[in-house]
Amino acid sequence: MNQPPQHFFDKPENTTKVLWIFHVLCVGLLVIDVFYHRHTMHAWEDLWGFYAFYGFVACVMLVLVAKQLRKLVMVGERYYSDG
Amino acid sequence: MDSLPPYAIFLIGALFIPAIGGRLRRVALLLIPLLSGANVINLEQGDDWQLLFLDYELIPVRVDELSLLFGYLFHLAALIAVIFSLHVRDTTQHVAGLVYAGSALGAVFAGDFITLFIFWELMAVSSAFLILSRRTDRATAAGLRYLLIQVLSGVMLLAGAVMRVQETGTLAFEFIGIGSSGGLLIFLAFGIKCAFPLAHNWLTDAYPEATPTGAVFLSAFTTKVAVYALARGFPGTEALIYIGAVMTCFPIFYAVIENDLRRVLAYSMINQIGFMVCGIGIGTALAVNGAVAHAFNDVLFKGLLMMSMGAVLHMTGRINGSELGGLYKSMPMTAGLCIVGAASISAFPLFSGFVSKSMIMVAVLQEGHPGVWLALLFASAGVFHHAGIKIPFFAFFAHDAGLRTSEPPNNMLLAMWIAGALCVFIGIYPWMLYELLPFEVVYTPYDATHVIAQLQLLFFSALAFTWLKLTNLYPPELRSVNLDAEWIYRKVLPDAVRGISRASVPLASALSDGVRGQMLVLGQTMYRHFGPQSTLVRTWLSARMVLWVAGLLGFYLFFYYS
Amino acid sequence: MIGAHLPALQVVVPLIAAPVCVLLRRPRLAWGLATLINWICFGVATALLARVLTEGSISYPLGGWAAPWGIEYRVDVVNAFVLVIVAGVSALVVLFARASVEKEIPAERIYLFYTLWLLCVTGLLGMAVTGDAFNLFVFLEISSLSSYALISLGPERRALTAAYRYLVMGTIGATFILIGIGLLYMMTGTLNMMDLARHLPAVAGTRTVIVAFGFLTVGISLKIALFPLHSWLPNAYTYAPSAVSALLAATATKVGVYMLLRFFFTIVGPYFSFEVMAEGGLLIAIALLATVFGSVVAIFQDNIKSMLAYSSIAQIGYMVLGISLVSVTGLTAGIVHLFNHALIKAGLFMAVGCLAFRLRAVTLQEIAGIGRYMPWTMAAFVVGGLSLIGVPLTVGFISKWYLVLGALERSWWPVAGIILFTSLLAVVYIWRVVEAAYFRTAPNRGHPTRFQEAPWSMLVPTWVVILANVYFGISPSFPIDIAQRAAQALLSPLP
Amino acid sequence: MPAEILGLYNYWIVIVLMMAGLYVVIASHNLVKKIVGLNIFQTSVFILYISMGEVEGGTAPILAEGIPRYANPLPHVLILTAIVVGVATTALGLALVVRIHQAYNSVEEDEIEKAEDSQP
Repeated sequence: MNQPPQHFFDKPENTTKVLWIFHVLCVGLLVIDVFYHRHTMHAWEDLWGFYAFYGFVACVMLVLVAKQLRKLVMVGERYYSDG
Repeated sequence: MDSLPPYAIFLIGALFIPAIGGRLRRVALLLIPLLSGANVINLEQGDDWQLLFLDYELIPVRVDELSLLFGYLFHLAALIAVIFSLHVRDTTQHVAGLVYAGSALGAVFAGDFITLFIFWELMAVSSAFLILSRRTDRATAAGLRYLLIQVLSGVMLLAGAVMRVQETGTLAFEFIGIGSSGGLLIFLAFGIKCAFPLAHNWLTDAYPEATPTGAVFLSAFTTKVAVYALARGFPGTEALIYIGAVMTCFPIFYAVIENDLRRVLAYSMINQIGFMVCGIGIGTALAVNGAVAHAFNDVLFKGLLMMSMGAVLHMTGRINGSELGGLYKSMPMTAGLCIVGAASISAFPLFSGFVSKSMIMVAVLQEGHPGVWLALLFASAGVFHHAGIKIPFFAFFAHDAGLRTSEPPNNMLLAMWIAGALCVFIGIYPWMLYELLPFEVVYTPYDATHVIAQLQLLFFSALAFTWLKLTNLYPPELRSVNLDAEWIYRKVLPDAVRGISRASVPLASALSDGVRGQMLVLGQTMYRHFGPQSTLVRTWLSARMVLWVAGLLGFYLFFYYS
Repeated sequence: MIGAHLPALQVVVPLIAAPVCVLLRRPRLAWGLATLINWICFGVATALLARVLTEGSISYPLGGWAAPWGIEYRVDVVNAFVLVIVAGVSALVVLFARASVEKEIPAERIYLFYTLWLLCVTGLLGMAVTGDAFNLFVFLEISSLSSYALISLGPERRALTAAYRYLVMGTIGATFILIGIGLLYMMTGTLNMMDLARHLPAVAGTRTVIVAFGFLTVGISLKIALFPLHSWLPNAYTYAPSAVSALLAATATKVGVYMLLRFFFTIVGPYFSFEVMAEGGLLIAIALLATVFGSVVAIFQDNIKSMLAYSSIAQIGYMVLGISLVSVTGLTAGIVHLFNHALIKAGLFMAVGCLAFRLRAVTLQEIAGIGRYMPWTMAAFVVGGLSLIGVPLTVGFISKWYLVLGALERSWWPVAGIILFTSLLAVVYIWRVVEAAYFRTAPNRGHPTRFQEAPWSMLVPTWVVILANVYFGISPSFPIDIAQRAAQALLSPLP
Repeated sequence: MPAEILGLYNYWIVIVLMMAGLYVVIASHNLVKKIVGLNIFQTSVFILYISMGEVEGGTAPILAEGIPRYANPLPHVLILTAIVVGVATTALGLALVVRIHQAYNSVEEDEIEKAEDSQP
């Protein structure tokens, strides 16, 4: 048997399983927010799912802006050394 | 006083390391931080040293809560870094590492500006050796740029100190404030070391070029000394709040598109320092405690991440995200420890980052800076994104790059284990750290409010990453250079100099043709202008010398008569 | 008995020893005599300094002829300090010279070398000790003539042209000084410095005195290689024998600066020099140009000796800068830098001499990777380099500290800024050497014996000087006290 | 006015000699001629000193009956020393030129310069 040893993420179904668990947790965290009243210091914190949405939007923004940034700042690897 | 100055054992030890070799050297390397640690534990607050130098009272050693905390921290960091680099067979690196750690200790225990300056510069030089020791052309160039900027910071510190002597008549390093010009200069000097925006590029430029083990030392000391110095000299300076906020936000954009994973860490380091700077700017007891505690934790988790990437670089010789992937198969333990570091830096509950960063966040809101708070929150999400997910994902998971290697040497693993264990320990039981903080802590990190909020933030950040990745919107890892503020001094300035000299050649030769045109070699670069063959420098014929004498005599006589 | 004649002995001993040295002829004997005499001179100088510090100025009428008519040797804090610097450096460098000279100079000329050495030291000490303006010129020529000859003994043929150019420039400079002295004599009828100082105020505004002042300024600027009259210096220092570079770099320009102090402060007086003639502004501008120019050019030198030579031009700028601040702090900075720079440059040139002992040339290419073969030499160079940069715990820092303080006292921020900026430049050029010695891989090393450490007889004196750099950097009170007293003496009106 | 200018004729001689000497040093590439120029330059200073010793109506400074005024002897004495220095300088300079000629086979400064440039 010359087959290389199988690793966890070599099986696509494992990846799918992990993603499922992850999504369930996400939903769970959103649902908790309805039932649990937190001590807040700022009015925005009281909005339902504020942290969740802020985190999600922030990251999407981050990536999309960074992609635009690449157009602005990305140059070849030898940019300075060729200077 | 029966204990030695805190830095003594490191510096003396560094002197002897070159003389011993083999196994004995490894023992000695381990003993130095341990012995020194025992020495520092014996120090008590108020055990200050004083001496007179040029009419000024100097305090080479000042022991109080703040300096002790950093003293303990640096010993811990030095021990971990020394263990991590035990396998290295390069005397220069060992000596440089020890001197570097010793001078960082000297700096945080310094009670006056002269002592601070000495260690400030010693740090600069010794740390530069850790970069140069990589012995590649890139590293040499980066190391020189690094050294120059660090020394510049030292010179500004000294200039500021002299101005303060003029203003206040004392050299003592106490609260400074940016009210006076001397204070402002010192502020900027600290700012350079602290990687303030636009002065941050030395960090992202040089750290990724250091040796795998050198980067671990580097990540622990320089910037943390700067944070200490700011906490000592400028707590409550409002400008710091906004500087800190900018520092947390802008590097994460670069981190997302950067390919060199150690450079990603360098950007995330600026982001973490931003939190500390912000806390110092707020200046309340809670905020300063948070900043200092976060510095403590950052040394550990950033060290851990640096070590895991160092291990990858050591084992595979590669560090670009585009060339890595799938390493969890052959380096599972490293991968696991890297995830611990990632969880800590992302401030997952039960990991160390959580117990300190939340202090800063709360303090920011308490003092009524909601805008800054939103920025920090954004940065928290972002840091999870690039340091918490990107680093482990592209190095150890992602698509398999086909690299097959093994776990790093045992000493590397041990160092990572220690750092990882500390990250988890502090995350679970933060009270020990809280005890050491300069102000009394009345803060409970673990209540449901904080935990749930943080988990929501992090999980949905991760969700964003997952979806972007699945829809292929996520920017791929590309081999490239991303322009940053360094562009000004690495490209614009040299180009300008070249341009000016090109433009000035016709003018200069027109002026000189009458005299001895053929002898004048006017160049296009600085070298031509000031090098051995340039007009002003090349061997002068005696005729020209005498002409100058006569000219100067005439000038003087004219000057005196008029 | 001997105690009373110390000022004369300071000059007479080496002067008489010089012809004796010619008679000895054997290289080792000549060296032995030169060493003995140099150490005696050092002893005499320290004794003089000790006496001056306790008893005040000493006046010694040479040959018993009373002051304004006869030649007076006058020792006060300022020149006693210079005497100690010159004699001390010379005594240490002569120890270093033995091996170095045997390597660089043909055996049959060595006794002449030491003869010249003694004459050069005679001249330098004489310039410092004398209280007579014309006598000063004579000693100036003695030291200059012998140093031209010493430089021409260098191993490369360029030493000859360097010496020739130095001769032309040096002679013009000395002649200018002679003209200045003559014009002053014309107006006052005296050559004694103290007497001159008393008589000059009455005729201060006359055209003759102004012209004299101009000639003196240019002449002295030439002798101390103040930018832009520096051009003789780089080649002279670069191509001279190693020991001579160390001696001249550490002493000759220092005595030149002393001459400047004497003429501007004691004889003409600070009021006339700096208020009436507005010398200060001009000198500061020139000094700053010198520091920037010297430092920038030093960065681009591949030959380490010429790098150090250009750095000397910058350092002379610092001294003149301190002096032209015309305040106690500024003068203290200038005077203490005389002492400190003597230590720095002597140490560095000696370290380079050690390198030259083993290598074909002291260029950056040649020293690549030499840190491994000559660890002690390179360590000495690094410490000396740190001192040159002005790192705390070394003497260089003390100088810079007072200089910056002096500039800030006058609220001249840009001046302080330039001082710090040029220190940064010093980091760069010292670093280039360090980088080459430690981080570049050695080229193909032909003969393994050539790449050993320099002999002990050279290393020990080098390290003595280097450690002095550190010692006086950590406890600087001795030179600082003297420099402060000297500064006050120079600024206070005549008794 | 002319009297004022002519009355100072000794200084004019000094200035002319000095400028002539410096000019030779500057203008000539020949190392020997430069030494000669240097000599002329120094000579001007000798004359400056000697002429300043002159006292109107004074004679040579030798004690003799009935002579009330002497020239100032001190500058003469001084300049004797300076002449010796000048001779020494000339000798040393010429000796150097001999050695330079041996080493470079030329006494023209521009040729020597070229030789130095071509051989690093």
